[in-house]
Amino acid sequence: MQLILTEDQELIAKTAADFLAEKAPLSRTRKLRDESGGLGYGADLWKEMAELGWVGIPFPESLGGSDLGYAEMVVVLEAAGRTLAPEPFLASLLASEALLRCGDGAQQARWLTPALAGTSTLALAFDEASTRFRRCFVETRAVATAEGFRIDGEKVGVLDGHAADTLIVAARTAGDADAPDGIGLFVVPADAVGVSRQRQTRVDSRGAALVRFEGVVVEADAMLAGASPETIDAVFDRATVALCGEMLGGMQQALDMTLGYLREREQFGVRIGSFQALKHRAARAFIEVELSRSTVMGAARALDEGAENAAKLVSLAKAHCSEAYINVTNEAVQMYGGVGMTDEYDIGFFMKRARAASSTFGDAAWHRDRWAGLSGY
Amino acid sequence: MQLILTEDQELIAKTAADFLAEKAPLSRTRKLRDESGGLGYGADLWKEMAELGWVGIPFPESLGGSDLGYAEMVVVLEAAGRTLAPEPFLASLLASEALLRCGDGAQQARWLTPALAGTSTLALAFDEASTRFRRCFVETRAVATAEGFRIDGEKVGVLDGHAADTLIVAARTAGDADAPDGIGLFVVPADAVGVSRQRQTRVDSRGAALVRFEGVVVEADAMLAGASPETIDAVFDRATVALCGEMLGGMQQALDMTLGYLREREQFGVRIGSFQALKHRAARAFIEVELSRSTVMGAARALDEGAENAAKLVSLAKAHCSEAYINVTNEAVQMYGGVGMTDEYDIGFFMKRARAASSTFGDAAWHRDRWAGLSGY
Amino acid sequence: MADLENFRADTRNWLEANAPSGLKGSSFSELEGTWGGRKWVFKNADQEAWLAIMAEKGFTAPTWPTEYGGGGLSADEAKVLRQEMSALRLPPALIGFGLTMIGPTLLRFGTEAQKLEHLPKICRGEIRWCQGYSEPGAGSDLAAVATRAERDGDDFIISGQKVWTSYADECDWIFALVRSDPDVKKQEGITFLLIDMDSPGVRVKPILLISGKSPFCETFFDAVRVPVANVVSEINAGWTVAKALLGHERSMIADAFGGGGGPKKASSGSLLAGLARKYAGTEGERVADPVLRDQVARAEMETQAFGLTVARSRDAAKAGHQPGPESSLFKIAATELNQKRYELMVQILGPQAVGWEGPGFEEDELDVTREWLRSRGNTIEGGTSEVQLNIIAKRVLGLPD
Amino acid sequence: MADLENFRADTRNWLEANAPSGLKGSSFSELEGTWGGRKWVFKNADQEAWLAIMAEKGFTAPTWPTEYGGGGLSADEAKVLRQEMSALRLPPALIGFGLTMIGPTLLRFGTEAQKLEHLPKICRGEIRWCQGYSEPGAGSDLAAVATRAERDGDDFIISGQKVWTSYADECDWIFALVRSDPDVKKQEGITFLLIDMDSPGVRVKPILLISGKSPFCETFFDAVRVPVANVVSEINAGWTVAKALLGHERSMIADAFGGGGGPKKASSGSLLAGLARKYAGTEGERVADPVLRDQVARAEMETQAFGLTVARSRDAAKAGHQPGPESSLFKIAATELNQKRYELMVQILGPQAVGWEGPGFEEDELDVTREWLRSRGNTIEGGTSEVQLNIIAKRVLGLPD
Repeated sequence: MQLILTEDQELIAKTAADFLAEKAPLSRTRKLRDESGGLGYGADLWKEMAELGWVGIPFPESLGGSDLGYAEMVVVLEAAGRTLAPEPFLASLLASEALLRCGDGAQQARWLTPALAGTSTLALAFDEASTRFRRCFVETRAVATAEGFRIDGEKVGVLDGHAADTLIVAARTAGDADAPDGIGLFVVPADAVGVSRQRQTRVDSRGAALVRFEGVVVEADAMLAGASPETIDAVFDRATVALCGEMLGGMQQALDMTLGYLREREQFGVRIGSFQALKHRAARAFIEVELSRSTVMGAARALDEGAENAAKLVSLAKAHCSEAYINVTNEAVQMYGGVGMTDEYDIGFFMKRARAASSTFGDAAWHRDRWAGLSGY
Repeated sequence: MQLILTEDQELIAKTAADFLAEKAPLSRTRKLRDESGGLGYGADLWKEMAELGWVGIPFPESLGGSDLGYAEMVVVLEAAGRTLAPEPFLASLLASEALLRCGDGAQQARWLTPALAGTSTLALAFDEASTRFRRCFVETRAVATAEGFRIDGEKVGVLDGHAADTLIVAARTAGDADAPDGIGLFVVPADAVGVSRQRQTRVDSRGAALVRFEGVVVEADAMLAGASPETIDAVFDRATVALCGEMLGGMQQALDMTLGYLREREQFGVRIGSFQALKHRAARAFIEVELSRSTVMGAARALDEGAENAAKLVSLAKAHCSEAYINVTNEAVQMYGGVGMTDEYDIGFFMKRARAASSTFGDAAWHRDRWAGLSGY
Repeated sequence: MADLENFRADTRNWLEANAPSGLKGSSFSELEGTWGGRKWVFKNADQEAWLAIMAEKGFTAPTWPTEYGGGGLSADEAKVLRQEMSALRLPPALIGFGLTMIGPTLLRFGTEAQKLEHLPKICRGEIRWCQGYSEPGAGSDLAAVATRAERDGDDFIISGQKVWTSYADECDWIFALVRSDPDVKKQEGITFLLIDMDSPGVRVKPILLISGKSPFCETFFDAVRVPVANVVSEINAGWTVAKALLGHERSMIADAFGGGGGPKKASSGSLLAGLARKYAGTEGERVADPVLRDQVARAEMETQAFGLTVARSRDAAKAGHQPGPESSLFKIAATELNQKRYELMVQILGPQAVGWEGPGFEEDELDVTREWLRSRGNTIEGGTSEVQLNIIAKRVLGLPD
Repeated sequence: MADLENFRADTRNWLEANAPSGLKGSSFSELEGTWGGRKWVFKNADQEAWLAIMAEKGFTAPTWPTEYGGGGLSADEAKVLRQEMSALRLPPALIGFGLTMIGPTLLRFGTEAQKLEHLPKICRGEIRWCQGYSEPGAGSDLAAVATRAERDGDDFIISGQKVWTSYADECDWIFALVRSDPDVKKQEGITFLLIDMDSPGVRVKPILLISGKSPFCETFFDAVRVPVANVVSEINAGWTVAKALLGHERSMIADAFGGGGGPKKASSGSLLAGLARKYAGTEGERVADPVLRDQVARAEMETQAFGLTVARSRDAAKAGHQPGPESSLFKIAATELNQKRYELMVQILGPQAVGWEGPGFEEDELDVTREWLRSRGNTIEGGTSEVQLNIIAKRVLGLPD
């Protein structure tokens, strides 16, 4: 397992960083937030990213993907994390991985290929009000009918669910709300009869929606037959590593900005970066970011190589990045002082994102619990 | 609840500090440690302390006590904690409180009064190899016989059990090893047939012993009839607060010594206390000690006043002091640098004591668990 | 003592007779209090009547001399008044920086003309004051005042900017530090000045925080003309005035933390346990997640340890010990505790703490998120934790510079 | 490459033919290695034979020139030798500061006479060296050398004290920094000197640590006469030599941490979980105490995060990136991790971790307690964490002085 970037990956990193700095800088993220409403991201930009191959990075070429891996995916997401670009990478990955891992060839051709090309946008409607972090808690029901299924239920926090034209919804065909088995995944057009959506406004200005399914009827071939606890885990683990890449970019950016501030800002006639207490804290933040980077690289490579301990490494990365991102951004705001508390300065954006990201796909405690379980103790 | 010392208590504090600084300085504690073997403390000094009334502080005058409370007891123990005086306060309190709370008048007159006068020394043999912090885990058995009881079992870490002339041993008359009920307390002369003792050598050089009971026969009136989960809790809570007083003295002393070192020691041509990073850490250590002091005062007063939340406050004090003492002494050794690691310097004594004390009568996690339980969540 | 008891009886009778019955037994929060001033809109007629009656009696500033609109009461009498108001659960008739900050400053440092001009209006709630200390470039270095004051005959011409001027958009006058001499040591060229905010050239802009709206403003001075007569104490002696006022402010902050003003909403232990039960499930009465339960217990215990420390400090004050720089301890402990509690709440809420507004989140959940963000400022405002640690290291621990 | 493969075959054959069979397949730990020197007592005949054979061949210092007793091998050949020894699980024939520290220093800075005098004895394990840098008054301020060197004809007279001289009580020679000019900037008056510890006036006293016995000593110099010919490089140029050696030492430390030398015994995740199960009980395979389980997982995960960081750094080095001051990161992270793990172990052992020796405690329990105490020194020795943080802040993060 190689833990530094290959030359090809360095190139992707450079390209992504340049592209995002130019077309999706943080000032644009702020502007999209201030406008509120609408997509919350650039539909054209997303299309352009798809054309660059970034949307399909870890997917087979035969389906329109780039046939690369999560090592490359996290590189792009790190760049996106630096500018907090709101484009729907996570939503896209969640739904695309679901199609890849649970769908059949016809389903993939019909829904996955257009998504990777950027001509269709997907979202995965999984979480419900009581889900918290459980990857098996689903109360939404799919009842078999003569022609297919009828779906009833309510989903919350569906990432970029407001923007998707096609939803993949997790609905229970059997079992209690928290049974590991009995969860089906169903492809539902977002404009299907009985689907209603409300855009949510999040503290980190990431796009999300409440989605209600009332007697939504789908045909039998809308069901992805391969859904199982294992495939659902595989889907979430991949989205989690992608999120960790984004978090890494965010904490690196927050650290870099803070170091810049410490180098420039003067108080009591000296630059505040010369205060030893702040130096030491900045050095500790640096260490946290460096360790986070290692965990992200490790997890991405493990997924790509199908390593036996991949799930553990994913949980390591998420637990580590969650705490590091929170610590680094808390320290950042403290070191900025009063201006760090103002909306006018950008640093607060990262603190908000840190907290929200840490509560997405399982928080640090949840992933430690998972690690311990996977380690057999 | 008054949380500062009264004038009388200030006087006790001053007297105890002067007395201990003169007669039981840290240099003497070191010497006693280096000699090893023997009592490990000064029998004459203990007698003298008893005559000063310190051994009997929280006990009724009618039994030879001073009729004061734990607010006064912790004041004396704080002074003892500053020099790590090895006199057997904890052992004495444990056994004396057991006699006070579980014994009848005759038993108290026979065993408690001489102990408070310093003419007899007691120890409570409670913990066993698997006890950890449970106040109900006892495997030692007391079987009723025609004349009294026959006791068999093995006790570990009996505080100053090597020095006591009289042991109070917890033995089960009924129930499984961890049943809350069914524990009896029995007074056993240390030289009784079937009692064997081995002195233990602890990292913090506090006195302790392994005590084995093999077919030890005692008369019926050796049993303290009032033992119950509630009285046993009351006994341990009181010893715990006394220990917290000692811990407070230790952390205050470690902090004071470290501050002295920071003010004097020069490096790179300046006094190391001028380094801002160390200043801030010293200030945080100060805050920890101050908060610890409040918790100790609060717990002692709550016990004395029979406050409803006394048990919670005891657990608060023990949890807080345990972590604070460890943190403060770890920081102290780090700030001393290399010399802090040498046995020649005294600061390491406090780090050792901190860790051992934190593992005595329940560690911080155990007391947080207890607090949560007592708080009903 | 007999006099005091007579005063108590008179006061009680007077309050019972005169206080609007609608206010009795009402709970009071600072947000709902009467701040007064030209732009003030009373919440209801009772509030307006209550202010008029109390001001008439001199009871809005009970210990100030009667000639300036105060009540002329002794400290003991003022305490009795507070006790009797508290017994009837009557809210203060008037609050604000006029009463707590600039008023006492003028009583100590002001000219007779200044006292006669400003104090009665403060007592009657006619003029609302804000404080203009902080500047964008200064931060913790309060003496780094850059707002210029250039002498022009009997006036100063003021140009510059203040930040963190609380409620400046609702205030009438501002007391501010200005740089009257740029050529001396920074503390020695500062003047303490009273400025009418209706003067031409004063502009106020509210500050949006990461947690949303705030009472804070930026206040800009563009060649604002202020009479030299508005200088408090001497020209270039403003730092002395400011320090006295800062000391006063710091003890108020410590009081606020001591009085439960620190971890506010969060101060109830059962709140955290309740949230943990609600969001992470229960096993009987227990919080189902034992790791979370441990964190809740820790936060609750730290809260209690802090509460005991405040109580101990009060007991010490009662016993006549002078409060010293340990108020820095309270500032650090209270604000960090509040942050920890909100961090924990946000962790407990998990995915329900990511809301900003609108559907999918309960009002309480949105409050937790906003308050969590706001709490991050606690360790910055009113003297950063870093400054407080410096103070402790120097003044309490005697560590060398 | 063919030459290298020939060398490999020859080496393998030679090793198979000559290495004492008793050593093959043996596990190696530093404590059991051959350190050599006049006071050395071989553990067994194989060890002695192995040193003789290897020294004869020049393989104790494979890359040193043959004229000084080395093997004259290229770096690639030396690597092959290591690989082949590793394949047969053969221990090094000789270890110590002679080979790793003073030898390379003499090769770079020494005179021809010094090389001829000292290097062959090092290669043959005849002379054991220790390092005399630290002094009681210096601590992190290594350049604050106070041990005086006064010129007297062709000799220096050395008076002063060194501390933390590892194994000084078992060594024959010491390389030391001495103050040869007290009147210049402190870095400029230091001389790097080789001192025979048999010289009159040298006295060594072992240091007792809080964890018990240690390899560390205090070394006293009481008017010790040392020839000026024993100066390495120039008089007063010792700081340059020392810095080169320190850089070398720091990368060795980083290697040690990288190679699992940091959290040693503690590096197995199952160790912590096993202890937790043993001392706090189990529920099935799970650690029964969920709060402890969380802590164990945290410590294990931090260990893995650190391991991945070391691996990443190695990959970077392989890819040709120069290792920089990030070795400070490894030093801090490895030592604090080791401390955390031991703190956790001690917490897990609870009342069984309070033993020092004797009855009532298992040998493993006593080891944990001693190692925990010893681990507290990790963040001090080899450059304190504070110094490392300064280095990171300055050299990596570019923060101002």
